[in-house]
Amino acid sequence: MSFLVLIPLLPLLGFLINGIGFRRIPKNLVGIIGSAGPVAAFALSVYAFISFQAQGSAPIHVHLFDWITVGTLNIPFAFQIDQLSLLMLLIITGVGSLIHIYSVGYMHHDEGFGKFFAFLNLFLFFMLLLVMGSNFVIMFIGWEGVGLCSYLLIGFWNKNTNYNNAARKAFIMNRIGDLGYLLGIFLIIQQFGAVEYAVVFEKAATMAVDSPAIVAITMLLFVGAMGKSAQIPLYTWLPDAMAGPTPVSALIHAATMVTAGIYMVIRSNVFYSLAPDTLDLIAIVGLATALLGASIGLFQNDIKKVLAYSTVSQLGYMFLGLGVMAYSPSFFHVMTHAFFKALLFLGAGSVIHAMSDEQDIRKMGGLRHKLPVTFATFVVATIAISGIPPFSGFFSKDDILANVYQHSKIMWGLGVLGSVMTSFYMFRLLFLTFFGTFRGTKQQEHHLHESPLSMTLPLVVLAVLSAVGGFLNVPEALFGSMKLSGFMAPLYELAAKANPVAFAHQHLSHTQEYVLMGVSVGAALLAALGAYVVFVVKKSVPAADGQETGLQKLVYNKYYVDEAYDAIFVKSMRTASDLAYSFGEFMIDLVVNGTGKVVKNAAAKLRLLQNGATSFYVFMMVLGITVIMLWNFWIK
Amino acid sequence: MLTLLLLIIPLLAGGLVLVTKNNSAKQIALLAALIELATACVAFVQFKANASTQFGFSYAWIPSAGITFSAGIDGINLLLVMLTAFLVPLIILSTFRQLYKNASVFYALILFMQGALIGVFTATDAFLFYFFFEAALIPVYFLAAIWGGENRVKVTFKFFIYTIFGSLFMLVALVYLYSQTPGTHTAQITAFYQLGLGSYTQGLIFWAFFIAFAIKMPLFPFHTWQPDTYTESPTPATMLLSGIMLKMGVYGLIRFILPIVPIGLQTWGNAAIVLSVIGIIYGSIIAVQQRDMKRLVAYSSFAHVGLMAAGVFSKNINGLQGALIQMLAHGINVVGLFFVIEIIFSRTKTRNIEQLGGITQRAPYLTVYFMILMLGSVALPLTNGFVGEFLLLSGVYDYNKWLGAVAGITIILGAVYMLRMFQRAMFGSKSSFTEHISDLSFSEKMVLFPLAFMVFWIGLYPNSFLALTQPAVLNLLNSIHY
Amino acid sequence: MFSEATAAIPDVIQQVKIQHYIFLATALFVIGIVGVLTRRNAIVIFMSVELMLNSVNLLLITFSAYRSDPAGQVFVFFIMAVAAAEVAVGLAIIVMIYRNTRTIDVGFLNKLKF
Amino acid sequence: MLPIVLLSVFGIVVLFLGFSKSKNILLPATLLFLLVTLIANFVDWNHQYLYFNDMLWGNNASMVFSGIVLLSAFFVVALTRGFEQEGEAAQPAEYYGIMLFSLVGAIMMISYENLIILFVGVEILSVSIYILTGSDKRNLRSNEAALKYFLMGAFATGIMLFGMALMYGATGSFVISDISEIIGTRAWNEQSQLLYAGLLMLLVGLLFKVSAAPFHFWTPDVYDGAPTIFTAYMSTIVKTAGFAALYRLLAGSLASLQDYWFATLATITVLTLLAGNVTAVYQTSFKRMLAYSSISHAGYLLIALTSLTAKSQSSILFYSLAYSLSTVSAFGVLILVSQQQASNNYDAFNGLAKKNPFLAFVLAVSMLSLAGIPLTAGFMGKLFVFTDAAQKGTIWLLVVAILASAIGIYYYFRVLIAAYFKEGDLATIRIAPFYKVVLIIVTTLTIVLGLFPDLVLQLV
Repeated sequence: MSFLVLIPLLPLLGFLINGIGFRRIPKNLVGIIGSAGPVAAFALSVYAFISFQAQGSAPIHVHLFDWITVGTLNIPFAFQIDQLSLLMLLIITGVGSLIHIYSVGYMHHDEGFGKFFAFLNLFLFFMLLLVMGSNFVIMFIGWEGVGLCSYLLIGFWNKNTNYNNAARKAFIMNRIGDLGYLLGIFLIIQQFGAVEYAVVFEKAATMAVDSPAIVAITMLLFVGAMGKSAQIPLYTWLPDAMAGPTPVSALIHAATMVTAGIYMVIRSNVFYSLAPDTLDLIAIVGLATALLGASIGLFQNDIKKVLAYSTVSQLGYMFLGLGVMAYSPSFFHVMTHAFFKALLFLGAGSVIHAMSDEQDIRKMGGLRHKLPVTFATFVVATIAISGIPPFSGFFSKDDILANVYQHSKIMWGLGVLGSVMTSFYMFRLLFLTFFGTFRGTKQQEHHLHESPLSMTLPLVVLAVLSAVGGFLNVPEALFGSMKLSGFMAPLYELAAKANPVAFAHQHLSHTQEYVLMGVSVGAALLAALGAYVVFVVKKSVPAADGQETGLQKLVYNKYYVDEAYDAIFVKSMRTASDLAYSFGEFMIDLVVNGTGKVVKNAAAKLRLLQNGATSFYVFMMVLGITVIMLWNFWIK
Repeated sequence: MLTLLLLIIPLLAGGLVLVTKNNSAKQIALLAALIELATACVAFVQFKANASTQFGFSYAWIPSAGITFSAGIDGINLLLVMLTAFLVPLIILSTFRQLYKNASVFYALILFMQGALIGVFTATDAFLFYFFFEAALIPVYFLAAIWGGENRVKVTFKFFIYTIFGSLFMLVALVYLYSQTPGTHTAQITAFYQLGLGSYTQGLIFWAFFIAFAIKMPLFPFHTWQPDTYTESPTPATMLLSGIMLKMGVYGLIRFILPIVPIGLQTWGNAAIVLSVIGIIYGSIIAVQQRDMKRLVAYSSFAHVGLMAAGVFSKNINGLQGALIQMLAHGINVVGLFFVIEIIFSRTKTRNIEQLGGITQRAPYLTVYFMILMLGSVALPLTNGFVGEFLLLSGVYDYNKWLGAVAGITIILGAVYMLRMFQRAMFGSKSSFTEHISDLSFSEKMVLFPLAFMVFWIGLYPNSFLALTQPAVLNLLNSIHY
Repeated sequence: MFSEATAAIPDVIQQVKIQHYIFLATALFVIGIVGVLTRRNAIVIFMSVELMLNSVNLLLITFSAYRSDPAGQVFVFFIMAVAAAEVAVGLAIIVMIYRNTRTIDVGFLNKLKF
Repeated sequence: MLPIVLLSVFGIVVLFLGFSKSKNILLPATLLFLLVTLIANFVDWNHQYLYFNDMLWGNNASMVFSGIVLLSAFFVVALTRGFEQEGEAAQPAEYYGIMLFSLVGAIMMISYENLIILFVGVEILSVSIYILTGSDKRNLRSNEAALKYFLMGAFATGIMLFGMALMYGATGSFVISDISEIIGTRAWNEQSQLLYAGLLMLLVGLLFKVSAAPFHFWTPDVYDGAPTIFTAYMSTIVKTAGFAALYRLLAGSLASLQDYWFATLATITVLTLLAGNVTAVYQTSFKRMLAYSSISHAGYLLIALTSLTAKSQSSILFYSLAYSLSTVSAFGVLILVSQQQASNNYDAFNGLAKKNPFLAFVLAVSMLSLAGIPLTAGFMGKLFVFTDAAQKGTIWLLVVAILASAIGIYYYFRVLIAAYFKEGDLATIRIAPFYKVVLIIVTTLTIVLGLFPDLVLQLV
C-alpha cells in the first residue's frame, strides 16, 4: 500500500510547484496544477478505500522512517490507515477537490491566485498528515500545520490589518489549544513511553476506568480540540476567520480542519471511553457551544458570520455526541456537516461573488431569480442543516440526539432547542438573501450574475451529497442498516473491551425514536415557519448596526466575549509586558548597576584615606602594626 | 587531528586577513570560513556515533601543572562545532553588501572569534576551555564596541565586565576542582567527573558554574546586558553572540554541571530550573510589546535559551537531546532572523515595526525566508525549532509537570510576539519607509537559502543529528553518580 | 633561654637582666615611633627614625653580648654604615625641598593625594 | 655573585663615562652592561651556590628572579631615551649608575642567606630609589614624593631592623637556614614571644616595600610624583625583589610557622586586594591608577605567598615576570602619550587607536595582561596564583581575589575605551626605532608567555 504516501505527497507537490513558481506559472496552469493534486489524492483515497475493504478491513501501517529517536522513545514517521482515516481521507480529498475546482472560478481575478492554490494545497497536505499519521506526534504536525495554513489563508489579503489580526488571533488561539495537546502528548510519553496509537492504546486498555493519568490525558487533548474545533472558551477565532476567502471558510473552517478535534477524540476513543468524567465535560462544553453559537447566529447579518456561528454550533453538537460516547453518530455528523456546510459556504461565496463582495444580508434579497443554481443548492443545504428529513442533516443530528436522550433528557431538550435556533437562523438567512426584493445598490444589481460552471458544478455535487448523504447511516427504526456505524464499529473494539460497562447501553425502542424524531423535526419545521412569517410574510429586515436593544444587542455583540477576552487577557498581557520591560528590567538592572555603583562609591570614600599627609600614612602603618601585634599576642 | 585543524584554520586565516588589504579581506575570510566548513563536514561525515571523543589530540601545554592542550569532538560538542563552522561563513557572507571601516580587522576578529569558539566547544582540558571561554570574549567585544551603534561603548563595556565577572566564578570552581584531583594534578575535564566531592562543596561549585553560565547565556535574572548588547552591536557581532556564543553557556551546563556536581544539581536544580522557566516566560512577555525588531528577537532568544537551560537541568535524555538539537536550531533561526532584520534595516534605516509594513508587496522572497525562519523560531512542526522545543518541553515536563506546563506557555507567547513582528513588518499597507524596499540580492539569498535548508533538514529528519549525539548523551547520563 | 651565660661575657653586662635591655631598647624604639608620628619637621622625624635605628643597635649588641656571638655586632656596623648613607641622601632630599619651598614641614607637602 | 660584582663595577664605569663628553654612548653602554650581567647571572645555572662566607645563596629560581629584575631593568633603561630632553639638570650618567647600583640591592634581596644581606640589599635598593624619585629636582611633586618615600621608607627600615634584632635574639642567628633549623625543632605554639614579634615586624618591613595594605599609603603618591620612567622602574624591580625576599624568608625559615603567620598575612592580602582594586576605580590619572594597580598586584602575589605551597615560588616568579612586562609596556606607552599631551589622565589617550594603532595595541595587550584576560601572561600568572590558593584550601581568599579582579577589569579597560572608542586629538606619535623594538619585544613576550607559560616555568 505504498501508494498511500502519494496521497499527502501530491498536494505537497502542488504546493511546491505553485509556491516556488507563483509568479511565473500562468493562471490557467496554476488552477490545473492546484486542483490536480487533490483530485488525484481523492482518486487514490477511493482506491485505498476499496482495497482496504477488499483485504478484510485490517488497519494498515505504513512506516516511512524514524523521525525522532531519543532514548527509548521512538517517533516514527508512519501512517495508519483504518476506517476512521479512510473516511476522513475521502471527506478531505473529496470536498477538498470540489473546493479547489470552485476556487479556480472564485479566485480567478485575484492577484494572489498562485499563492492561494499553494496554500490550499499545503493545507490539504497537513490535513492529510493529521488524519493519516500513526501516532500523536504526526497528528500534531498536521494539527499545527493546518493551523499555519489557516493563518496564512485567513490573512490571505494581507494588506488589510483587520484580516491580519483575525489570522493572528486564529493562530494564537489554536496555539493555546495546541499547548494542551502537546502536554497531553508529554503525559502519554511519560505514561506509556510511546506515541504510536497501536502501542499506546494497547497499554491504555489495561488501565482502570477514571485513572488520573487517563483523565489528565483526555482533558489535555480535549483542550487541543477546544482550540482547533472552536469550542468554548476558545471559539472566538472562528467567526473572525471568515476574513479569509470564502473557499477557505468552506474547506478549512467548516468541512475539515475544525473537525480535527472530533477526529482526535474518536481516534483516542480508548482513552475517552476510560474517562467518563472527561466525557461529561465534553458533553457539557459541546452543548453549551451548540447553544451559544446558535443563539449568536440568530442575530448576525453578515452572511458568512451566520454560517460561522452555525459551524461553531454544529461542532458543539458533534462534541455533545462524543460526550455521550456516540462516536459514530458524531462522525456521521462530521461527514454530513462537511457536505452541507461546505455547500452553504460555497453558496455564500457565489452570492458574495455576485454581489461584488457584499456580505451583509440586509443589503441582499430576491436573489433567487438571478442566481438559480446557487439558490437551489442553498435551499438543499438549509434543509439539510435544519434537520428536516430526508436530507442528510436529519439523520446525523437525530442520531446524536437519540444518544443524548439516553444519557440525559435535559441535554436532549437543550439540544432540540439548539436545533430550533439552527433552523430559524438558517431559514432567516435563506429568506433574507434569496426572497423578497433586492436591497442593495443599483451598481450591485447591475452586476448580479450566476457564477461560472467551475463554481456551480461543485455546488451541485455537494447539494446532491447533502441531500442523500444521510442514507449512509439510516437508523433501524427507519428500516436502515446503520452502514456507517457498522463500518466504524471495529474502531471501538479495544475500548469496549477496556470499559465494557460504558458500551453496554440499551437501545431505544422504535417508538421512542419516532417520538424523538417527531419532536425535533416538528420543532425545526415550526422554526422555519416562524422565519417564513417574519422575513417573507412580514418582510422585516434586521435593524441597522447600533439600533439593537436589550437582549438582542447583547447577542448581536456576541455576548461581548471578545471584548472580555481583550480586557482580561490581551490587555493584561500587554500591561504585564510593559511592566516587565520598564519596571522589571529596571529593577534587575538596578541591582546589577547598583553593584557597580557600590564599588564606585566605596572607591570614592576609600580614596579619601589617601589624603596626602605623611603623618597620617605613618599613623596608619603604626596602627597596622599595633593591630597585628595586639591580635597575635592577646586575642589569638 | 581534525580538531586541531578546525582550531588552527580560523586562527591562521585571521592572522592572514589581518595583514591583507581592506578590500580583499572579506573574500579571504569567506574562503577560510568555507575551508573550515569543509573540514567540519569531513569530521561530521566521519564521526562515529558512539560515546568516545574523536579526532582528538593532546599536547603537553604546561606539563609542570598537568595542563594539556587537548581537544576533541564527541557527541556533545559535535553539533556545536558544526554550527560554528556552518554559521561563520554565512555571517561573513551576510556582510558582503556592507562596507566596514578597517575591514581587515573586522574580518580577522570574526575569524579569531570562530577559532576561540571552536576551542571552547572542543577543549577537553578544563583550563583550555576557560582559556578559550574568555578569549572568545575579546574579539566580539571589539567587534561590538568599534562597529556598533550609538551607545555601544557603555553597553558593551557592561556586557564585557558582566560576563567576565561571571566566568571568574567558574575559574574559582575550576581551580578548586583542579586542586582536588589526585596526585600530580590534572585539568582534564573527565578527571573532574571522578572526584566525588561532598554535597556542600558540590553546592558551592554548582553555583559558581551556574553564575558563569547563567550570565553567558543569559538566564533570568542575569540577562540585563543582553538586549542592549544585541541591539547596539553590529549585526554580525549580534549573530555571533546570539547564534553561537550563548551556546557556550548551555554547553557548559552540560559539560560541567551535570557530570561534575550531580549532587549540587540535585540540591539546587529546582532553583535553577525555576529561574530558567521564569526567564522563559519573562522574556517572552517582554518581547510581546517590543518595537525594535532586534530587541524583540533578543528577548525571544533570551526566552529560548531559558528553555534550553531548563531542559538541561531536567537531567533526562529528552531534555539533553532537546537542548543539543535546539542549540543547533536556535543558532540557525536567530542568525537568520537577525540577518533579515539587518536586510530590512539596511534598506529602510529603521527597525521599528511601527514604521514598517507592507514589505511583502515588494519583497516576496524576503517574506518567504523571513516566514520560514519565523516558523522555525515559533517551533512549528517539521521545522527545526519544533524538534528542539518538543524534546525540551517533554524533558521539563518529565521533571515536573507544572514546570513543563508553564514553560510550554512559551509556544503561545512565541507565536504572539513573532507573528506580531512579522505582521507589522511584512503585512499591512506600505509606509514611507518601506515604499521602495527592494527584494533580496543574490548574496543575501546565498545566506538565507542554506539557513532555510537547515531549518527543514533538522525539522524533517532530526535523527540524522540526534543519532550522532545520543550515545554520548546516554553515556553522560549514565556516568552521573549521586 | 639566656639564663646561663658563657664565661667570656663580662659580668658587668650580665649584671643587668636581659629583659631590662630589651625593655630599654623597646622604649627607645617606641619613643622613636612616637616622634615620627607627632613631629612635622622633616629633620626631627628623621632624627626619630635614627633613634629607632639606635634602639635596634642596642638590642643587637645586647643579644650579641649575651650570646657571645659576634654576628650581632657586625650587623650593628652595617646598620651604622647604611644609616650614614641614608642620612646623606635624606638630608639631600630635605635640602632640595627646602630650596624649593622654604619649609621642611611635612604637613606642607600634600600636593599628591587621593 | 658575579652579577653583583659586575653591576658594581659597571656602575662605577658608567659614572666615569659621565665625565666624558660623549653622553650618547651612555645608554648603549648601560644596556650592554645590563646584557652582560644578564648573561653572567646564569653562569651558575643548575648549581646551588653559596658565596661571601655563606651570606649569599642561590639556585635556579633565584637566578631567574634576578633575571627578571635585570630584564625589567634592561627594558626600562631602554625606554629612558628621554633623559637628554629633560633639561640641563639631568645627569644621565648618575641615573644610569644609580640604577645599576640599585640592581645590586635587588639581587641581594633575592639571594640572601643572611639577614644582614637582606637589610643591606633593601637599603641599597631603597636609597637608590629615593634618589631616583626625587631626580626631577625642580618639580615639587617629585620632591614631595621623594621625601614621603624617604621618611616612610626609613621608618619601615627601622621596623624591619627591630624585627631582625628580635629574631636574632630568639634564635641567635641571622642565617636563614639556621633559623629554619632552630624553629623547626619546636611546634609553632612553643616558640618564644621574641620570635613572633620579630617575624611579624620583619614581615611588616618587607611588606612595606611591596606596598601591601595597610603599609601601602606611600605608593600612589610616590608613583604619581616620581618621573614616569622611574615609576616604571620601581614598580617592576622593587616588587619583584621584594617578593623574592619575602618568599625566601617565609619559605626558607618560617615555613614551619605557617599556621602562625597565615591569618595575619591572609588578612593583609585581602586588605591589599581591596584597597588596590577598589581605590583604583575612581582615578582619573592613568599613572596613579597604575600605582593602585601595583598595590592590587601585590595582593595577588601575596595570595601565592600566603598559601606557600610547593608551586608558590614558580607562581610568584611567573606572576612577577608577567606583571613586570605588562607594566613596562604600559609605562612605555604612557611616557609617549604624556609627553605629547602633557597629561597622565585617561583623557590623554582618547583616540590613540586611530593615529597610533601600534601603541594602542601595545597598550591593549598590557591592559589585558594586567586585567588577567587569557592570551596574555597576566592570565596565566593569575591562574597559577589561584591554583596555589586552592591548593592551600583557602577558597574564600580566592573568591575575594576573583571579585577584586572583576573590579580590576573595569579600570584597566577604561583606558582601552579611551584609546579605541573615543574621539581625541592625539596626533601621530613618533617612536624611536629602539623604543619600538622594546615595546614589540615586551608585547610579544606577554603574549608568548600567555600561550606558553612553561617556557619560564620549566626553568625553575
